[in-house]
Amino acid sequence: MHDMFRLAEAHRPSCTAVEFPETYRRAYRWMLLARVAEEKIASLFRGGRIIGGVFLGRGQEAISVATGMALRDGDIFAPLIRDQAGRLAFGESLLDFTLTYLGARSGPMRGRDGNVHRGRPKEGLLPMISHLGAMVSVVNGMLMAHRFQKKENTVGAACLGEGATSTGAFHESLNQAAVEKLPLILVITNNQYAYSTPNHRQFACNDLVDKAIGYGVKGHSVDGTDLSACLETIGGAVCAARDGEGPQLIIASNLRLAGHGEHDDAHYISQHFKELQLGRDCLDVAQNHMLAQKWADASMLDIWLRDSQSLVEEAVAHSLREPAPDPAKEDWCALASRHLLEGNPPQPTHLN
Amino acid sequence: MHDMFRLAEAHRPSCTAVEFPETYRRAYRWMLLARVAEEKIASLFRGGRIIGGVFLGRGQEAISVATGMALRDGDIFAPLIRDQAGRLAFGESLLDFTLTYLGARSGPMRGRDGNVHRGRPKEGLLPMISHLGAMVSVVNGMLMAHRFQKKENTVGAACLGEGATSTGAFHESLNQAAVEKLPLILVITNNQYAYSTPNHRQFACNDLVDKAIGYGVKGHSVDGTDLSACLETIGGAVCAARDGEGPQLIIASNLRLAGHGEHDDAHYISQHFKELQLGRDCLDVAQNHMLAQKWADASMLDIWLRDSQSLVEEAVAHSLREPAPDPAKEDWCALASRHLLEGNPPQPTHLN
Amino acid sequence: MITYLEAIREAQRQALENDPRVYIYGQDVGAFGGAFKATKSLAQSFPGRVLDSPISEDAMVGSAIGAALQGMRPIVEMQFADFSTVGFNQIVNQAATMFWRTGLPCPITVRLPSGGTPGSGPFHSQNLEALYAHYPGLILMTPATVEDAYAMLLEAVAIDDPVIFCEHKYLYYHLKADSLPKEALPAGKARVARAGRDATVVTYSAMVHESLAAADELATEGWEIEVIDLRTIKPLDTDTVLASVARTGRVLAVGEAWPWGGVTAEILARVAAEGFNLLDAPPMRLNSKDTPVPYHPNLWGTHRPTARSIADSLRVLLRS
Amino acid sequence: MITYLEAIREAQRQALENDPRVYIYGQDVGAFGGAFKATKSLAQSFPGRVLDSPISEDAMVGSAIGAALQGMRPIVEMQFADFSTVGFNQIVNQAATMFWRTGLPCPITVRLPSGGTPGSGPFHSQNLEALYAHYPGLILMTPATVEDAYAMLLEAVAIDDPVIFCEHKYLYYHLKADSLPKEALPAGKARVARAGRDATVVTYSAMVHESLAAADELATEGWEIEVIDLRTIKPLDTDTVLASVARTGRVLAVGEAWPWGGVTAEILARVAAEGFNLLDAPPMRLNSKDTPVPYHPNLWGTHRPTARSIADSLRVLLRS
Ligand SMILES: Cc1ncc(C[n+]2csc(CCOP(=O)(O)OP(=O)(O)O)c2C)c(N)n1
Ligand SMILES: Cc1ncc(C[n+]2csc(CCOP(=O)(O)OP(=O)(O)O)c2C)c(N)n1
Ligand SMILES: [Mg+2]
Ligand SMILES: [Mg+2]
Repeated sequence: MHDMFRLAEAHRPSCTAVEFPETYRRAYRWMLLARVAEEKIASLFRGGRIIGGVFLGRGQEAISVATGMALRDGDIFAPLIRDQAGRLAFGESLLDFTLTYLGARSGPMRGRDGNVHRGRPKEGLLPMISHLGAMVSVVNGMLMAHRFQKKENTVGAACLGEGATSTGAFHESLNQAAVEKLPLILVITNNQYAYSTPNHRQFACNDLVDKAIGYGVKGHSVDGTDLSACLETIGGAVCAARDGEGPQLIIASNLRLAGHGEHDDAHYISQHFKELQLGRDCLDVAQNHMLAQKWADASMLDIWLRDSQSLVEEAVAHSLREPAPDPAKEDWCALASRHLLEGNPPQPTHLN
Repeated sequence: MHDMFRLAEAHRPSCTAVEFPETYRRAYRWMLLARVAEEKIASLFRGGRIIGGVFLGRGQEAISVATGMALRDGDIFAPLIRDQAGRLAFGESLLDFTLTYLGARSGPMRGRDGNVHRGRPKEGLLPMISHLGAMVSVVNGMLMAHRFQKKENTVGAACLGEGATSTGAFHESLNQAAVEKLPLILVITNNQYAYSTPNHRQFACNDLVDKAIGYGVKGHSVDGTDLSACLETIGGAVCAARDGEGPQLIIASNLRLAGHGEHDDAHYISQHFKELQLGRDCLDVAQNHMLAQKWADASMLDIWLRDSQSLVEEAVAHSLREPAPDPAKEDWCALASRHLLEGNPPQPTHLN
Repeated sequence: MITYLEAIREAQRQALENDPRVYIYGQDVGAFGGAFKATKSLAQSFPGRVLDSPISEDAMVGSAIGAALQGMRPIVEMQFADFSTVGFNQIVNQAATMFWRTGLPCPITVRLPSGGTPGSGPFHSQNLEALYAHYPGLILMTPATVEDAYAMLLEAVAIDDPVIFCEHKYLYYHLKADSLPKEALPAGKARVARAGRDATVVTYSAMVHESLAAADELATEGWEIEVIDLRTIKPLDTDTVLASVARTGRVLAVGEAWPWGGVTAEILARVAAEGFNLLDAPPMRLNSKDTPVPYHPNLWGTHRPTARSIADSLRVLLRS
Repeated sequence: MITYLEAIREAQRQALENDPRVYIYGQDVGAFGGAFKATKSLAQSFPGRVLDSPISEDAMVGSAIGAALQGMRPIVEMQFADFSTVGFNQIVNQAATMFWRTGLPCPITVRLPSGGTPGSGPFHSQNLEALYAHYPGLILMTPATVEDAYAMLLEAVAIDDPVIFCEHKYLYYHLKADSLPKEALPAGKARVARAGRDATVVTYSAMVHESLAAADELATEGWEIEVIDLRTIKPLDTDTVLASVARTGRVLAVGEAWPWGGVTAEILARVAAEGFNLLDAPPMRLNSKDTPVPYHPNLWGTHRPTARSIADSLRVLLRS
């Protein structure tokens, strides 16, 4: 689809060292594309062109992209609301994003679901339901299926915010993964707030990574604003999981650099955090790092930005031309077994 | 009611050192009474006199009694299925036990609920629902109410098995208690099995007490077969909670010396465990300890046993004479607001 | 002018003011004032009594139950009704059974921001009243007006039983009234929202307004449609429904929830069983389609009943 | 002779044998064979395919959904139907919406040991079929016979949609058949369990047997009662119900679940709406009482419908 952004499988990080600066550059470009794409959607939202909520990953691109990039074909990815960068890196088409946000019939959710609730489960990309924590055990089950099917060396990653660690679903599923020793990578992005709720109203442990030992899983902490650290930490955790070392719990610290959704002005975010290292914009950090390392120069950054912008403009323009769903043509059937729709004649059952 | 077993409030352990041997003897006698009472019910069950399940605390009396004894008037207790000893120590009448198991109309549950599902919430004793983990947040709420009501220095204890730590309810409620810094004492009795399920299919951490740090609560481990240790550990934890140190998680290790229920022969329990220290019968351990310490002699033990037996026989005899519920006289109304029962005339609402 | 949402806020303010036993607990309800601002400024006005909870619906409800047993009157806000499924067990097995099992009342109010709005999709649009109404021991309120949103929420807090308060998100801003009421019909009492003689629509919550619009439309065709607003769906005011059917001889039950079971089935079952001889034509029902609630407004507008589809159903009913 | 419980076990054995995609997951289902022994010896016969789960109903169902998406056919055993309330969200929001949202089928079977038995009390006796049937995207099976327990469970595993399989605990040991069937009616098709001409009882699961006993009793009084066993309550075979009502003119819907909503409401609503002119008398329904299920057998025997209370209702129906 987006050829310039389509990376050959072989270039994805394997279970060896992360190949800087190539990987880093690739990661940066996904992050940039995600940022540009989301800003475009945000501006469409402000213009009244988006129906429903808009949820951005601004400030979370580094941890997200690191997760998406560490995965490969056959792996499972269950992104959450702030994982635009990871989705792109995992292989989700930019069009899936724009078509879904714009409610097109031709998007993967066909207008039935919207915004961040999209995925292609056949391709390993799970479409989140809203109930926080609920996707993790689904990833577990996919990994259990791989085990039954002798599909080896696959892993599954699920992303959550720190607020979602308070759900029963988080707990049951992480424990389940630990008992089954599944290659689950559970990435918790601790962005200091769950909607408006600060961490001291959400949990009381000193550090969320302290939860790992209580589940018997490996815990990792990482600065979520530092792309290098994210690539290395997630890369390492994915390798460990792939090598049979069981579930990996990653806690990335950062700050949400946006409202909970675009309707929210995030006035409640404390200035204090903005001044800390975790308040940095990971995109700036990555850009400065590349410039300092001479992995890119200003003109290159500019080209990448413009490439991203034109990709996004193109995807949006295409999506805006796509027809909306037509209720008259809609197949109002929630069952895969059409013969069980009431009104259809039932078939006799033969047992063997 | 059972005067010889009614202990003056002042004799309950306070937030100072446990007063051996008096406390120990008292504890032993509750344990013994619980054991005798449960054995009686089990024999009635074998004789077909009990309808529904029978669940024994055999082997768990020490940790249970320590919990019940550490609490005092105004505190909250949410026992689970193996807490007969703790219930008695907390002040539940033996008759509540026998009347409920025998389904009498005059029992606290009036035949509406049975066996271990009894309580007197007005007196701080919560009647468990079956869903494991569900009582803990109810205790939290009662403690929150105390805080609102400026009822100071009360605590609440909830008991669970290790299997129940896998529930979402366990997790949400312990986290809630930690966030609210509630004086919750959560006693987990790790008896190695949840019904037939061994620990390695239930969790993967090395030691359940390692969970404490991940919630930011204090963790304690104790040999559940050793009454002294149980009294000291629970006593200490309760004091800490009462002193404002927040939730206390206690992990007691032992073995269930009975089937999951009396219908279960527990054939799956590994011989290995029976030979370990945790496989000891806490009642034997306590008895030997008292004899060794000369806190009691054989004749004293014998008198206590016979006292227990006669109390139990009396309670059972009384309960057997009590009438069963009469469906014709039953008040089939699930609402406290009778005026909202359909058929009753609604009252106008005045708002102020 | 006061909106439906403001009425809910005012009722909570009243409740907090009048009754020291009341407190509010839910995600972001504190300083932030709630996802929909239903508790805006209450934390500031009532320090320590409007508490942010962790994202733990099970523990939220469980703790409210415990507090209620100790004499408090908690109001729990679910961020969306849809998320109450993860607090479901505490509501239906702990709160709903408490009084019957122990004789001790369990006066909690659980607020469920319910129902569809354009673009909300499968997990922010659900109408779950039928789930809860199925269980013994719960009161189900489904206010359709600003006045009822206010009066019934105050009543919910006063009631000794657990009340599931289904407030409709579509009405939050759309519905306005001049002032708040001083008196109101009690729970268990339905309201004739519009008098008529040709057919009765029995409905509740947002569908009251779609039904009234349908009645307006049919009025232009010469039909007089009576619209009953149930207000509470448990207890359900069969008498008012039957009295209306006695007048009109025809009944259409309309609900925004899914078609299998639910309020419309209960209404038809009661009318058929208790008012069979009042009927001049087969009773009808209209619900949403039997799929998840779609995200796209085009689909959503067809998925749920609307003034137009209600009017169409009424035309069939009137001809039958 | 084979019992209803054994039929469930045999169906699972068959499914495991015929289809490598099948596995079983639940508390104590492995070496122990399940709380009711419904999976006895299966772990031994199919190593690695019958797995003990932690006490985590949400994760149990969630993982089954994931496995199904990857091509497996999991069977999840809830230890009691009552505990499915804590796995509720995954069933109704994840499994039930999957196909409609993504086009990918989600073939899981969730076995719910359901219904009352003496002494089981409020939390081990529940009938939750109406909850699940309310949601789009689920199939609800409620087998009443040994043959159906077997055939429908096999069909459940074969069906591409999530199936909630409500097996009745009271029938586990009480019900016996000579052998297992080779063919069966499909899901969505009701069965005339007893032919009659004076009135129709529409029912399902354990209440089929109470209704048959009531029909026997009424036969001694000269009445011929037709009994319809719905078999699946979603999809619900309205045609067979209406055909019966066309013959008898009278209908009583009987369910063991609570009275508000549920299967009996749905039946009456459909009969009234679609078969109004077939009725010679107001349709009736009979459910349990609107309280939690009581522990004591004296109370339980009055709480749920029985042959006697069904016969009493039928006498009223026949006189009306
Ligand atoms: C079970 C459940 N309860 C409530 C919500 C509503 N909700 C959506 S996002 C959110 C905050 C999530 O915070 P966090 O997990 O920290 O993620 P972040 O938004 O910070 O990335 C809440 C409460 C939900 N989706 N699911
Ligand atoms: C949510 C839930 N799921 C399943 C059950 C069924 N159940 C009752 S007791 C039990 C085992 C409990 O084991 P554990 O917590 O270790 O306590 P123990 O019996 O060993 O004291 C199970 C699975 C339940 N009561 N609640
Ligand atoms: Mg967050
Ligand atoms: Mg145990």
